[in-house]
Amino acid sequence: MKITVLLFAAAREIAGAESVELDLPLEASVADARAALLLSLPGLALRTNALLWAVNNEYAADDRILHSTDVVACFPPVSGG
Amino acid sequence: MKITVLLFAAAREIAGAESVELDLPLEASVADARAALLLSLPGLALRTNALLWAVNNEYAADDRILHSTDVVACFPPVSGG
Amino acid sequence: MIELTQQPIDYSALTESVRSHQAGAVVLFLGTVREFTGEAHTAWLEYEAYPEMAVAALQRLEGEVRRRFTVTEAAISHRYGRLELGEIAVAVAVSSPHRSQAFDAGRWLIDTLKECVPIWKKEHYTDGATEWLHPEATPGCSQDPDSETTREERSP
Amino acid sequence: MIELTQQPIDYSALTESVRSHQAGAVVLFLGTVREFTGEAHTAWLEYEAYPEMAVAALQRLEGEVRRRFTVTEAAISHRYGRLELGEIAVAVAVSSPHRSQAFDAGRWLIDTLKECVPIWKKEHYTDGATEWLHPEATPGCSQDPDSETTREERSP
Repeated sequence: MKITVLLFAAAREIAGAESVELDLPLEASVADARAALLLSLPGLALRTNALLWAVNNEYAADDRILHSTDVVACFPPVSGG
Repeated sequence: MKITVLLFAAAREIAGAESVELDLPLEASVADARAALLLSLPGLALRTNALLWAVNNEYAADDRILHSTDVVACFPPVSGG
Repeated sequence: MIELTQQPIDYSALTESVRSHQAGAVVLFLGTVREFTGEAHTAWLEYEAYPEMAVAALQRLEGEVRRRFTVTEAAISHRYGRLELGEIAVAVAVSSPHRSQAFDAGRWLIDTLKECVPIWKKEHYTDGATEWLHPEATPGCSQDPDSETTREERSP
Repeated sequence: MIELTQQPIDYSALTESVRSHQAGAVVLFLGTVREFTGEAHTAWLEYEAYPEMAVAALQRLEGEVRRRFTVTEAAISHRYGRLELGEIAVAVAVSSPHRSQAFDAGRWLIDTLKECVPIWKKEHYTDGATEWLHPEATPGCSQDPDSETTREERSP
């Protein structure tokens, strides 16, 4: 399935794009998406541990299973306020 | 010496006056003023322990010696804010 | 900036007076007239002040908060006279480089103001009763002119 | 009241929105653009938001602060885009019957907002350098969708 991952802040700048499209197997997890993203954008590797994931506007853990209709985002720790 | 004691809040209302004049010996202390005030206004007796004293715009302890030029005030615990 | 006034408090002006490029945090506290305290139903409040001493006490607080906390600017305004429900009786504003100090300084200012500044509140209830509010005497402010400083030096 | 905006924040309107006859205390916090952080000299800041998720997170915070504290009203406004020195990036206002809860709720709101709401700050320094500020990941907000609630239930 195709999953579009929205990118923000330094992740967006490193990728040079506001989103990236991943081709993932059915029932792929956030961890699978993370691995596919790093293959596609090795420049993000230095931030592997720090990158956070959100699915449908909520933070998501590595074992969260993705569906093709999910809105998925990946970004560094937040620094608002 | 004559000492005018300014009164505030419940102390003023009980006294029915904004100030009271006390006739005190030279070198009288705040404790002496307190005793003289209670003789002059027994209605304040119920509040004896609670009444606070100030001399020249600062809180004053019982052993503070009064001078005829001091500005003396007596009032209940504060409740602003 | 210190103010003791019978007019409504302009908290935006107070807040603007503490904003600074050196500060990343501003904390404003407003004390307002509450309608209910338990079962008691307040109609309006009357604040009485000992103005000369109250102004001196507010000035001392403004200096002391700068010594105790990393404060960029501090400002206090207290109103007296008759206040209706919802009106602002007191406003305290502080700015600081970081938010933790701004919160701590603002809280210390209002707590200490309520203990030390000679202003008294008289409740006028909806049933016509009235009551002066007099908390227990606080030894820190009342026993002698140096005790406030002494107590503060002992605090963590 | 929740707001995510590219316009200057009107903190007086935010404060008015939380005032109430049921509340005796209002606490307002402003986060403003500070010029110096140690030796670093900021020229201006750029805030980037993930708007849909940020609004959802702010709404959740507004509900959560009412559950955790005795809060009468709460309001949050966060700005994004380019901000100049001294401008307000975030404003948080809470009202409560008593001041202790107002301070605690205001502090919890801004602390939790800074941990959880997907907004990022990019420093533009006077020497032309730029830097995204990324604190360490905070497990409470980031590990799974239920962890925020879990952590809060464990807190005192």
